[in-house]
Amino acid sequence: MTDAVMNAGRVAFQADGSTGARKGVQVNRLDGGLIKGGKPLNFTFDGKRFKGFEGDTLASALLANGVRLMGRSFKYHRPRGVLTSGSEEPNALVELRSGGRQEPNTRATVAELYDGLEANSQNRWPSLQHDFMAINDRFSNFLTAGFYYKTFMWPAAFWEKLYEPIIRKAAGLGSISFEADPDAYDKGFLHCDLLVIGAGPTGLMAALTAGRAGAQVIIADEDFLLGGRLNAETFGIGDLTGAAWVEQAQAELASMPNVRVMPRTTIIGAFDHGIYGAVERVSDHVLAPEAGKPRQILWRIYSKRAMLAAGATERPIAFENNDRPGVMLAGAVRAYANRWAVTPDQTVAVFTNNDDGHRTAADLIAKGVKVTAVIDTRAAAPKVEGAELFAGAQVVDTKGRLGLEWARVRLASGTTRDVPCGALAVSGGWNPNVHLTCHQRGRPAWREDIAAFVPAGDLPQHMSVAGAANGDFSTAAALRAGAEGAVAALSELGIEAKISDLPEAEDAPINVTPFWYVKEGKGRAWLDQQNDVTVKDVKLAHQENFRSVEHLKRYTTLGMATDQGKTSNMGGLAIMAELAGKQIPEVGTTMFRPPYTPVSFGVMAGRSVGEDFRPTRKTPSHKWAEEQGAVFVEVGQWLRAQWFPRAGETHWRQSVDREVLQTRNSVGICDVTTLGKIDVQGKDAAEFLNKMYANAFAKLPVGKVRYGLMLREDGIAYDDGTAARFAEDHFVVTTTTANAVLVYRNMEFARQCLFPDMDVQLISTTEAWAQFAVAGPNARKLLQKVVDPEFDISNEAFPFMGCGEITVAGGCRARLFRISFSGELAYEIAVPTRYGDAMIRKLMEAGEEFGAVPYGTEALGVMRIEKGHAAGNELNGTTSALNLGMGGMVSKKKDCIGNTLSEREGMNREDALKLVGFKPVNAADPVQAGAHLMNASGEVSAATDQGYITSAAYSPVLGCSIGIGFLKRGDSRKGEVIRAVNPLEGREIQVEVVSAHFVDPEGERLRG
Amino acid sequence: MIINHPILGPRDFQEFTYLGDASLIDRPDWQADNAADQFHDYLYLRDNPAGEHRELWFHEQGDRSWLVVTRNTVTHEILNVELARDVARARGRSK
Amino acid sequence: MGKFDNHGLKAISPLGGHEPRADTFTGLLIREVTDRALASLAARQGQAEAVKSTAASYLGGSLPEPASWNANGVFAAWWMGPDLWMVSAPHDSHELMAADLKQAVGDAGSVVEQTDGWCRFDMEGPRCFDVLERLCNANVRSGKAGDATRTSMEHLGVFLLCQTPGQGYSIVGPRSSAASLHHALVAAAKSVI
Amino acid sequence: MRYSGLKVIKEALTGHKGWRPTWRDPEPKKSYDVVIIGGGGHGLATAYYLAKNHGITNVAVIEKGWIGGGNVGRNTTIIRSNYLLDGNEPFYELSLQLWEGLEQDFNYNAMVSQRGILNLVHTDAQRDAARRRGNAMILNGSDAELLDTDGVRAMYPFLNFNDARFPIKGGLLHRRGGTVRHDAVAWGYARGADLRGVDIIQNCEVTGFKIENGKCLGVETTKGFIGANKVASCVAGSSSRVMEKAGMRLPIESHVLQAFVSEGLKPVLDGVITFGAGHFYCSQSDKGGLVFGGDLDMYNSYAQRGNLPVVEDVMEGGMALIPALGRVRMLRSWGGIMDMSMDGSPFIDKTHIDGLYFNGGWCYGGFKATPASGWCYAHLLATDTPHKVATAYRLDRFRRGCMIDEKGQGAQPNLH
Repeated sequence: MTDAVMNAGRVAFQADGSTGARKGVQVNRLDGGLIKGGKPLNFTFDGKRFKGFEGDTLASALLANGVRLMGRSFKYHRPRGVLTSGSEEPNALVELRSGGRQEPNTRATVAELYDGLEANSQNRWPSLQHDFMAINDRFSNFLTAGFYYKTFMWPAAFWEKLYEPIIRKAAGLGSISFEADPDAYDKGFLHCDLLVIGAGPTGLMAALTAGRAGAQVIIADEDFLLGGRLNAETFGIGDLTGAAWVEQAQAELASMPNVRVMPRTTIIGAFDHGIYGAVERVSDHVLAPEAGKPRQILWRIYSKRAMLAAGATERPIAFENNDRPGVMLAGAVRAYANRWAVTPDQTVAVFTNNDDGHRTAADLIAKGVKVTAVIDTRAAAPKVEGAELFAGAQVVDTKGRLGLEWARVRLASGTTRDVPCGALAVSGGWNPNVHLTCHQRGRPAWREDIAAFVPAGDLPQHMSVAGAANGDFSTAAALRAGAEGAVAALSELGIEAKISDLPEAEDAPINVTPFWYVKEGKGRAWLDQQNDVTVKDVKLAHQENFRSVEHLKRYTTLGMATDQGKTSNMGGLAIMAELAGKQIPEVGTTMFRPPYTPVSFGVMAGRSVGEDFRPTRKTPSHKWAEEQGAVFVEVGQWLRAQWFPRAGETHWRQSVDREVLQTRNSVGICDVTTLGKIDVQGKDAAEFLNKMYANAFAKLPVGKVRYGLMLREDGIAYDDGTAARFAEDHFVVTTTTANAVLVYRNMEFARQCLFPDMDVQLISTTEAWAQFAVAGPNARKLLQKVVDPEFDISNEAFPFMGCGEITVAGGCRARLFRISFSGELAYEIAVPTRYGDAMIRKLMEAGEEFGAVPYGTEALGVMRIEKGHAAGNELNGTTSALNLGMGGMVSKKKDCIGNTLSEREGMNREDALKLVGFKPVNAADPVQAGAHLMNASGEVSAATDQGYITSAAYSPVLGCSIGIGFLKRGDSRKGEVIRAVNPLEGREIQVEVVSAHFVDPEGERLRG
Repeated sequence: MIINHPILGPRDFQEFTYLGDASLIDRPDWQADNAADQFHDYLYLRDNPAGEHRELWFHEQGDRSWLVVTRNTVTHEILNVELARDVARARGRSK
Repeated sequence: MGKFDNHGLKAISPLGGHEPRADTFTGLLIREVTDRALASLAARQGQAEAVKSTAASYLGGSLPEPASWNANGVFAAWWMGPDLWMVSAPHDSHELMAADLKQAVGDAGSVVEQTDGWCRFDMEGPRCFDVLERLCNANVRSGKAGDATRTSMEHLGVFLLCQTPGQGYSIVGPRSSAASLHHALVAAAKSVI
Repeated sequence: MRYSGLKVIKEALTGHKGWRPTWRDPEPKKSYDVVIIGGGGHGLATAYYLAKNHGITNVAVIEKGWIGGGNVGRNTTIIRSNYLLDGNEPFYELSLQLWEGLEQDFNYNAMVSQRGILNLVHTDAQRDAARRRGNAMILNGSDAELLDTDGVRAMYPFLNFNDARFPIKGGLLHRRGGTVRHDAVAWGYARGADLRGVDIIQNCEVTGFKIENGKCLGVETTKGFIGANKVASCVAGSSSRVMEKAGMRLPIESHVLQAFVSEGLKPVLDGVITFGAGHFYCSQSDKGGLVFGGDLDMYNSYAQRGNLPVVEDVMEGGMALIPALGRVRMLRSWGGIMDMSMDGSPFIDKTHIDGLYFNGGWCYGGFKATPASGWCYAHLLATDTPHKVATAYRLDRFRRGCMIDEKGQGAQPNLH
């Protein structure tokens, strides 16, 4: 018999007119409440159709329909109902929506009802009513805290193979659909004088006070309805009801342009220097977001001052079987009745240790709900009208398999009484919501009069706390604290705010007598309902010396559930304090950390998903390359043409080989814009570059380019490039694509911090110029057709390593550099980027008669390996100039970054790695980058490792695969045959050690 | 964190790139007899206090100023911000 | 896109078109701006005052203060860093501005052509605040005309120049990422409007 | 007391009255043979192996707070031996082998779970580097497999193979890598050491060293002076703070690293996976939470808490790699203090002060190193010679120019 049916039965027998007209099929719907307009909404839970009203949460709607069973617990799979009416809910977790929008572990208490809402229970099989895993409950005695640390150890192999798979399958709560989330998320940034966190009486009063003073105010609340507890209580403010006062306040705030009211917005964390993270749920209360609109927004709020007015959270009392569906917090029961016009059942009992619990009884009675008893742990409990009071009594047990049926009460007299009730409203007092005050490691302080922790002095900078969050529980105190807090915060900013006459409001003390758990009974009394942590577990932790609160938490998992212990931690440490014979403050609390409530991956990622994960940088010839059908590759954030397939080419190697051969035989063109370009000017530019580069630059003539190697201060080579001198006081430096930003940063460091009075100015021009390499025997002939005739680029007038400013295509300003990465007669020509597209077309057109080809990064790589030029794979951050065979370049005659430490013995060993080339002995064997080098014979091991291959490629010129890499004493081992081993892929080949300059070792071509 | 830039006022630390101990300004003389030891200490032995720390930040997504920020590494409170160039000059790095 | 080719090479815009792109929304216009020439001007060591005065006479007005920009006749300039400014002028008439500016400041300053290092999108209309607060951390709502803020949008460093608070802004970003920047601006606009 | 399934059943049937404290809380003696500063994983492991391997049981582990409260209690629980360099890989391979027998050895189920770790590659250069690394691992006796895109897809079909900004081109799979229940490591070593007579002294902070003519004679603590023949510092993120009391400057910076856990989920990820084009790595705990992390916050810090931009960066990486995580919620974040060394590799060495030893510089690799660190530190303390797999972890290596720089970033701790 399902829970709903059981209730239906109970209602039928109680149908005595106490139910309201609006109730319809909603057996537990009452009259009144704040259900706006009463617009009916349809929804399903586990496939069953229900009706609720606009303004409902999933939890209130389910209760209204007589559904108390909403979930199963984590470990014992105990039947569970809703415990709370807010974001602290540990039990009523559901899978909301389906497909890519399926959302595990959504708290029914904060899920706003919308028409068509689809929810399913989780962590149960085959059904919520009949859960196979509930078998665990039978063995609970074996499954105590930390039992798994003591067993499952034999045989060792069984852990991964047997025990763990079972545990993993059983563990976890909700499930994901594995489909991509179809919704968009935004990020945004807000600034304010005062951020008010929480829109209850405290927060609203603070916002009104600050807003009236003209300050920039943001007030945020996680609820979709402002007002906090005012919506859950019956008492009024001034001569208005609480709700009416809230509406009035909200209207006034809305009328102020300097105030931003943000409902459905949770402040998730307090970060350094007044920065707060906030998540606004923009579309979670509708079936799906509007096209283009976000589901949620992550706001980063920069506040000058912040006031925490987050209210308080009620705490339960632990007693045997206190976890049955129907056992709820008293304040939650009251909230459901007063705000949502819902009672969890037609018969309710109350169990409390403070006066606040009595309000629940009074409000329910006023709404015609039968209150079967008020059980108060205090002998001197206040009188109750309309219900039986048991003073000095305790609830010692409950019954009801899938829902509470009655509670057993131990009376002051010592006798027991079974009290029938479908719901038990429990109040153990209230805990101020201090969480955000602890995000910067502040520790709360204990306040005896309310038996709770309150924020201490060590708050985050510029944060204040007011109202219930500060332990001031009465409405009057809250209004006062909100107003005064706002005035104080603003006065620190030099903004004068005034406190207008505060309205009259209830000012009742809470009168709580601490009572944490009922000692009677051999069964289990739950503290952490989601993680199934009971009083017994705490006792066991104490017995086994897990006594520090952190050990207690980690050993028992107390407070580690999705609610982070909002309703459970306090009880746990109170009991630990008692067992350890300490005061609660001595035991202390665990650390509250962000986020306040769980935050989706989606909103934290914002728009940075899929192709937009990071920006894309396109080269000037991108559009043209696309037209050519180029294959593109990611190089950092750049997209570069990798090769240009031609009709009939079925394998990328065919395209790359063609590009290489045609370049070496005639001419090829490559977009090299991505190389970093830094413009260096000033009287001391040359001297500055002398410091930056390992080799000398001071004497580089104007009109010349020089290759340069840059070291880190530790003597490791980290970048190379060229510097072209356009004038005595003007250089243009190129960097590798990967290090453009780093080199620019390091140069700025040297300029500002090391040599602050050198006359040097730096600026990046990487993007300003479209630069193309034109390489091959016909490069000059091609360029002569493009470069304006007044510029003589003959070998004599414009020799190797020359540079100059010229014009092309009839007057377009350009820069020409005669440098070569390919080893061919080659130039790099640069035009303003906007002309890059036209330039590549012009170059290709001019090259037609030579059969000019465009080549991509693959061919570029092949040609540089054929020339033995170091690139990223060789400049891997662990190689020195010595390793690269450029030791001689490091000038000993001058100071430069890195030269001193490059002389350390460990970097100058006689068996140091040296960059050399490798040719396969059997020409058919592929040389592979990442293979390790071993001597021709002997064992293959780490101990005998001789080095590794850094880069490899098929050389169409040599007709075989070749590689370059680092070999111990490599420079003195030319001609030696060694092994390149790749056990990772089960390969081993013989290679001959050769010069890394495979093609044109003498470098005649580039000078021709 | 918010870094109070001497020229631009409060800026989000996200705009900055962190380097570390401000003593990296004090690059030793390459011609000193014990230059190797001095460079070793300069590069590898950094201040790492739990408390006030003078450190280099680069406003890379901003005006490209290098700053010397005095920050408490326990509380993250920032006590002082200077232009690194001024600090370097004050420490005698002018030619 | 107007004439800026006095030679055989035809320019394309940062977004790859031959005409600047424009996207309109209710209360917002986002348009690509391609008709400005740019040059950076840096003062030589100890020459800040000299640069300011010589530049002033070339520009017909003083160089802007930190974190701001100004306009003088056809010229405009924004502050980029200590002793460093970006100067702009109409491209058609000033494609070679860098050379002229260098002439004007002589040895007091270093000038570098920057025209094609950047892309620029202007955002106009009453919804600017709402869209910009989804893009960058600049405190635009309390900003004023003449503000020049370096900030970042979707991982891209940009200059945000305020023409009219809440009504008109220029967003200047790296040219190679123009498509990504444009996509970010349009996505934010769609999200808000 | 020996833990076993039978013992659990027996206790269950007799009201769990027989369980005794997992470790004692003794008052400190006047002096010990060895005083270990720091009751974290490494300190407790060192004590355990001193007793077990070397029969040295007159040992105290001094902990400022509660044991296991440092990085062993706040990490992403990953174990692996997928290092590149000769100075590192043999050490981490020894560590992995020790993990493999650990639970039976110290009779505590730390849930050592070798479900594999997959490092994704997104470029050809990354594949070349992965091949070099994989070969180095195999040559050092570890395991590695190089997967292509389809190989990765077969393991994790829900990764982004559709519109990824940086497409997945393969990955380096280390099947013996995996995860361990981190707290249990500290408790298991504590229990094992305690059973062998080691004194574990909580809530006892070292306030100074007693050093006379070049010899360390013991430590001043909040519980008074404790004499020792040998004092062994083992305090990770607090290394600079503690060694400063002995007048030492270290090639170490302390940085904050954040880590995160999601709400509990039914099985999503079997093994550990690391994104190669952003800062994100992730595994799933036996309890169901996704445990994930990314890069450092980048600035020196002892605050044990992080900042928002890094949270965003990490979760952007998560979404880029696994688009199906969109609705999954991050439940909790935390920050630990990482003792970042100048080359990203650790130190296990004597100091220039006689009788004072140092273990630190673990960066964020300390957890996986716990057994080998304890093993090798105990070896050094017992024999005064470095263990053969830890010979490179010397404090003077920078002076000699013998850096062990896995990432090739140079003397920039926050980039390691």
